[in-house]
Amino acid sequence: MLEPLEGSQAIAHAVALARPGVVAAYPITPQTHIVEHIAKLVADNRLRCEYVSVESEFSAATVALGAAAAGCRAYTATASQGLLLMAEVLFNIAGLRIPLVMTCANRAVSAPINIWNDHQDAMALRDAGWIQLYCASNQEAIDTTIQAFLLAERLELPVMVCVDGYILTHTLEGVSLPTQEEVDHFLPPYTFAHTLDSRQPLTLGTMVAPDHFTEIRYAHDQAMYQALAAIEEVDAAYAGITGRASGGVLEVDGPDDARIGVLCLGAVHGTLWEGREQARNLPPAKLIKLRALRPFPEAALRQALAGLSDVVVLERAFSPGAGGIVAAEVCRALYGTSTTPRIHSAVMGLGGRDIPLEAWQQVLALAQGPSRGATVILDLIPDHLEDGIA
Amino acid sequence: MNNTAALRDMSSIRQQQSRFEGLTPGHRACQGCGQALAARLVLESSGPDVVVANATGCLEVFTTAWPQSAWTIPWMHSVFSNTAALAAGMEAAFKARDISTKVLAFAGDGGTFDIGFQALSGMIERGHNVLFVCYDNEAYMNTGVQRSSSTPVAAATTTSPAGIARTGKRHLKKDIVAIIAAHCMPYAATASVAYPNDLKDKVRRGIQTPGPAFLMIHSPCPLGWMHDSAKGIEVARLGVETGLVPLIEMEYGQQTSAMPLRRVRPVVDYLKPQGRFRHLFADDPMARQELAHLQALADHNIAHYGLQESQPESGDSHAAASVRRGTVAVVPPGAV
Amino acid sequence: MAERMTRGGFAQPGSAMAFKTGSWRDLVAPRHLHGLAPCAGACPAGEDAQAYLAPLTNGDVKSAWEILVTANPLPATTGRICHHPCETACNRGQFDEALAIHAVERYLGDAALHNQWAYPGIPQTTTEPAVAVVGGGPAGLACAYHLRRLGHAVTIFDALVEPGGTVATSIPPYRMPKEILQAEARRILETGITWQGHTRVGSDVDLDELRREFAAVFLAPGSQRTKPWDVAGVVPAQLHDGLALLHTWMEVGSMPPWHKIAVVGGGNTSVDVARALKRCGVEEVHLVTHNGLPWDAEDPMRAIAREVRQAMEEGVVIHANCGAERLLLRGNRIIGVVLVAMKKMRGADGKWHRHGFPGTEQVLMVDEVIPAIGQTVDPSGFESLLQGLDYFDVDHHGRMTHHQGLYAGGDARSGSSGMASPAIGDGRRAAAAIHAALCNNPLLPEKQRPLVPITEMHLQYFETAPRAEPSILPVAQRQGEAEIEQSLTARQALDEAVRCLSCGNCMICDNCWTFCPDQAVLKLNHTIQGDGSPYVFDMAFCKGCGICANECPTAFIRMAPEQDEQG
Amino acid sequence: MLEVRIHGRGGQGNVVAAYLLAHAGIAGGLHAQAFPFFGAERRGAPVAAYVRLAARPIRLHAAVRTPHFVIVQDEKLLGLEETTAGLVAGGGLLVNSPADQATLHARLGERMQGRNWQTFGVPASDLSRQHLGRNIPNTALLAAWAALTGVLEPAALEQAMTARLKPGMLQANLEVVRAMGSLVAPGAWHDLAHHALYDGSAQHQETGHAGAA
Repeated sequence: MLEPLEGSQAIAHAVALARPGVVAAYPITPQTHIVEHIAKLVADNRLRCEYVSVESEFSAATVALGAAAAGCRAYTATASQGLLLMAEVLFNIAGLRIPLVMTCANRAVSAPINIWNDHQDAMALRDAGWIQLYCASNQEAIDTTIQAFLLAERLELPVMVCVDGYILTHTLEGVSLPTQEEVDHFLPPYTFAHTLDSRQPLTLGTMVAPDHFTEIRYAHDQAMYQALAAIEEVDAAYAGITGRASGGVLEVDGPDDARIGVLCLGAVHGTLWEGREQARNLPPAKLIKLRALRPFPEAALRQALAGLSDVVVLERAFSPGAGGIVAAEVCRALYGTSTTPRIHSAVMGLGGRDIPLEAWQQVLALAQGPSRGATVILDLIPDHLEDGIA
Repeated sequence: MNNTAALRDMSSIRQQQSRFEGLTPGHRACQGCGQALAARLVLESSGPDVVVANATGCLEVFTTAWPQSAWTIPWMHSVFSNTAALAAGMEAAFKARDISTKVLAFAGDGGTFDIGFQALSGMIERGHNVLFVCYDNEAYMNTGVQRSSSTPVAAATTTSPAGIARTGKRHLKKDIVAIIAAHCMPYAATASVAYPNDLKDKVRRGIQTPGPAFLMIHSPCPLGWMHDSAKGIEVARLGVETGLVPLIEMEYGQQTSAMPLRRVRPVVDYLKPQGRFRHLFADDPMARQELAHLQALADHNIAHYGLQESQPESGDSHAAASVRRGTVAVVPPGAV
Repeated sequence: MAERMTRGGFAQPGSAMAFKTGSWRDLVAPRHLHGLAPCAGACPAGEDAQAYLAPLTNGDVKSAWEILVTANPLPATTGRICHHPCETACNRGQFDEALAIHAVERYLGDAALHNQWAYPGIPQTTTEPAVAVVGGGPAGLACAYHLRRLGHAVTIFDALVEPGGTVATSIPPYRMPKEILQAEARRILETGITWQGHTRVGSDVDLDELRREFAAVFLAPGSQRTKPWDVAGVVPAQLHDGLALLHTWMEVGSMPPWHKIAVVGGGNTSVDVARALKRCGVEEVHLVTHNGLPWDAEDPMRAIAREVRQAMEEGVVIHANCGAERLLLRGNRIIGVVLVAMKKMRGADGKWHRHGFPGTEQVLMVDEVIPAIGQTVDPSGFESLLQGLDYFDVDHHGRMTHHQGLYAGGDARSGSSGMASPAIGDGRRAAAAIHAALCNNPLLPEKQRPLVPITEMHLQYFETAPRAEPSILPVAQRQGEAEIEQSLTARQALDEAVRCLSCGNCMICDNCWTFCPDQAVLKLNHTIQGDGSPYVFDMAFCKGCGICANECPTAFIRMAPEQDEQG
Repeated sequence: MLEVRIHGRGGQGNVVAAYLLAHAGIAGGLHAQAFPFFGAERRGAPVAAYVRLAARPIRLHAAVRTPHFVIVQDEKLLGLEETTAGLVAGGGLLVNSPADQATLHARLGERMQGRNWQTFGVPASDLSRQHLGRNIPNTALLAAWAALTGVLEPAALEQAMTARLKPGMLQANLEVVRAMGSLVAPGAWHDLAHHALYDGSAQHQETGHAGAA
């Protein structure tokens, strides 16, 4: 039987299965249940690690960084404001090429303050140099979390596992946890080539002048591109052990003759999938679940979208004054291909606004309608707008 | 000097030094840098089995111009404000791995009093076994001498300049040691580069303290304090002798020692050689008032910390930083 | 030169050593200055006190003595009788109290005698014919000793049987025990010197003969003839000369049966005579001197302060800044002397004169007035050289003007103060001059080292400590030949050595090594020959900040313009 | 896909009830999903929790807007419009109340108009007080719902309770469940529940187990 676990609890178990040496935690809604469950596992001696209850997200990221540099598998989790407070350290971790894993329980960013789900927080950090993987279900959250440790340590790159706040973190679903043996088989003990060791001293975090800075950034960029293949390999290796894959860098499903594609990230994928199931009178459409936002799988996307006439990119965040963020990146990926589809940029579900089953119809209508040329907020309620705002 | 010896292979002489060189020359600190000296003294005392977390600042910049590093111990810099947390993470990892290596955290006054304070408070509250060393040069020197909450009142910096309407910084130096000590802190102390033996003793004590320890080292900055590069030690010593820089130890919130002052000097002796206080010697009522203010602060310190209450123990050369004739490591033949 | 980028930008430990910050130095660099300590600058015998105090701080008494006798072979003697200008010059005197250098010197001298240490570094005789030394006092002994150190054969001619000269004949045993002097003199002679006692130049041997037979002749006959003395043209019929009285007392042990005596003079002899009189039971002994007291700032008397102090303790009444204006006579018999207050002042001619002040006269009723105002060279045998002068005219190295192969020193030379230590210095310098002449080497000037004034010292590194005081015999016990001042204890001597500020020289305090922010000061496990310190500057890294010089307690390190130098 | 909404006040075990129901569903071989109302409400405020049960995997991550059943833990909440909002026509309304159906309908007033809700009141609080010594009506209500719908075997509910309740509370709650079994008419909501569970396809109704989606 599947285990009925709340998303946060499932993630906590996945982290525990990875046997981290140090977990650093600072509470923020909706990440709290994750770190609470880990604390309880430690309290019950089901997880042996140093659990460091820090005084801020800034320190949470830093403690994880210090621990990873000092030879321990390290983990932390945050969301929203916490992620932004970490921002400086997150860039630093990536630049230092420190392998560690963090869960981002995605949430809107203030102001206005809002504790509910969207993807604005992680999107804001997309240039931090971290691998960003998005999960569509609690099962994927478990599997991706475990895979993230292997990816991070293999590539010497930090991995952010993005999980929709509340929608996944606070939702109980039946999930399958791998056994400890399976995880131990999949994930070797932690190693880091530049571990701080008084017997083999190294200097980490030097100041690099203009004559070499570009090359270090370039190397980082290259490592991220190499991660695309690694993400696929690790997912496949994990499937080899557990029988479950999470979709590599992206996953496509739908009829071969479909001319419409809908691309999304995170848990909304299930809603759209269900919507498609229930609206069989609508034209066939492919669903593209983008799992890796960073590195951005341009080649895989070109392949996945080949032959489509219209692609809707549905996002839970946008860049004010510029529109859909992922849509822009998809455009860039497809630019110059021979049969570039029309790209429709759509935004829904900001700040926890529910994306209902009926969203599918809206999305398809958008795909079938005229090009709008700009990002459309599909669930905007004009009545709620102040007078004078179009 | 004549140089028979200098012609010898310096690197082989260097390898035979009877002290641990955690910070090598070749660092790019200014001439007469007090912080470079202090850091070397700290590591000389700690020995090689340490790992250092270092805040952004002069010390970080002048020691690690990639691809070169002046550190011989494992050392890491992350960002400005997170040093204590970085050290905490290292310490947690060592604890998890059952490694006994001591973790040190290095930061300037900005990284301690101001931007790094929150992480430091958290690190102490959680009881991490880390010795946090604050190299206190009383301003943001790395960025060009801006005031910090450690800058003494009336000192001129680029963001607290003296002018017709201002006599330098308008606010008091934050009493960070008291704040740190209030964390039920096992060990918090102040030291000065002018008293290296005392400094090294305090490092040792800090390292031996199980749990968090804090050491603030008054470290002159010739550039920021505007004194001759040769005068750093002298100025630091005057700081102590005037009472403006009390050298104390606090354990669990209680003061457990104070370096007794052999003779108390007027604060002007300390202020005069420093350009940052030059405006206080103008013929101006405001300047006179601030001078008197600084003297009053020194007097207050002397009373508050009991700097004249205890007498130095005989032979207490640490407190006096006095010297006596030394010997070379190898005793010459024929010596009694 | 292209560096290969490292992942994450990590760096190897200590790799900054490739970056030579020595190029940052601006014009000046630290240097070991080897300044001259004021004590050494002031010592007429040429001793470098801080050099021998250094090993003593570590308890190395023998090394200390061996360094001491490179300049002065008679430390047990000079340690007792020297007026120690070193202590007057000592920088520590301006800090708390001057070091008791004379007491340490004596301690070392006594330790050597007690342990029967031989002089180090005396080579076999290499030259023939030998050098003749006329006079076996401090100058002659010192000259002979240094000649032996330089490898020369030496014969000393002296009118007396025993060596020691005036020190032996004129300094009372309570301050210069005879056996100490004799032991030190004997040790000098044992370096291979021929002693020809009882041989007076002029009567027993002819100077020309000596000049023929010896490669060089060093004349140190001392001053044996009493200076003429009168008071306002009046000379007592039966003049008792102070020095002669002293000789008599030292040989016979008694004085005429006087009750009240005035001794005139400001030197050590006058004080010795006064004290000898007191010991012989003279009820009132007055000492009249033109000078002030030895510790006065202006015009102090030449007698050693401690001797004056002890004389006063013993009851001698000192009349300082006084002169005998008139003798009160009843027939030929002196019944008193009129004293007048005097002061040394610059006259209209710009020269210093002593002026008596009318109206300040006082009458001292005494049985006798005894002059003790010094001696001059006895010219017999040296008439051709003196040509009417009462001293030998020599240069700094003792070379006699216009007389090749002749050298002179000690009390008999021009400008002598009549003290033993300058005589020892004379002997040492003359020996060097003789050596140079005999070897046909140019006489190199003595190495001039800059004097280190206290203003250049960094005194904050020193703590005050009381000066060692030797124990002094209580007045009641000062009888016979019992020595008044005792030797320092070993502990006292060591503590006193520790008080030495080591002016201008390295005391291995480690300050430079400790305080260099760039680790450009390295420490060897031995002191460097000719440098005296174990520290070397690694100029590849020295940024020239000057901290080492500023924190060098002894001003051994100075910042100086860089010269073309290796390293 | 069957959807349930549970109303209560913060602190009454609303989420526990939802999680228990989903857990029991999974234990019984169904697919399940449960989640609270994502809000910032504090203890005492009216809150809701949701459960989805299905015979096929549930991918949907949208809010429950048109539940087939509403369970009300505190009858005072009946007066609130949102308590019955979206309840499908002919849906089941289970109220923690000793009142009879007529009384409950009267309280709903105009809201009942044309909705044809099947309403039951059960004395869950009384049972809870009787067996647990305090008013935690959620298990009693779940037992009633399970008996009415026949979706959950008693063993599945027991398994869920064993897994999720504190050991000290388990026995008494199991007694509550047993006691409730005798107070309701078993299978009264059978058709409604099974129709929803199997997306209106009747062929699976008798199996009681999840089939392919």
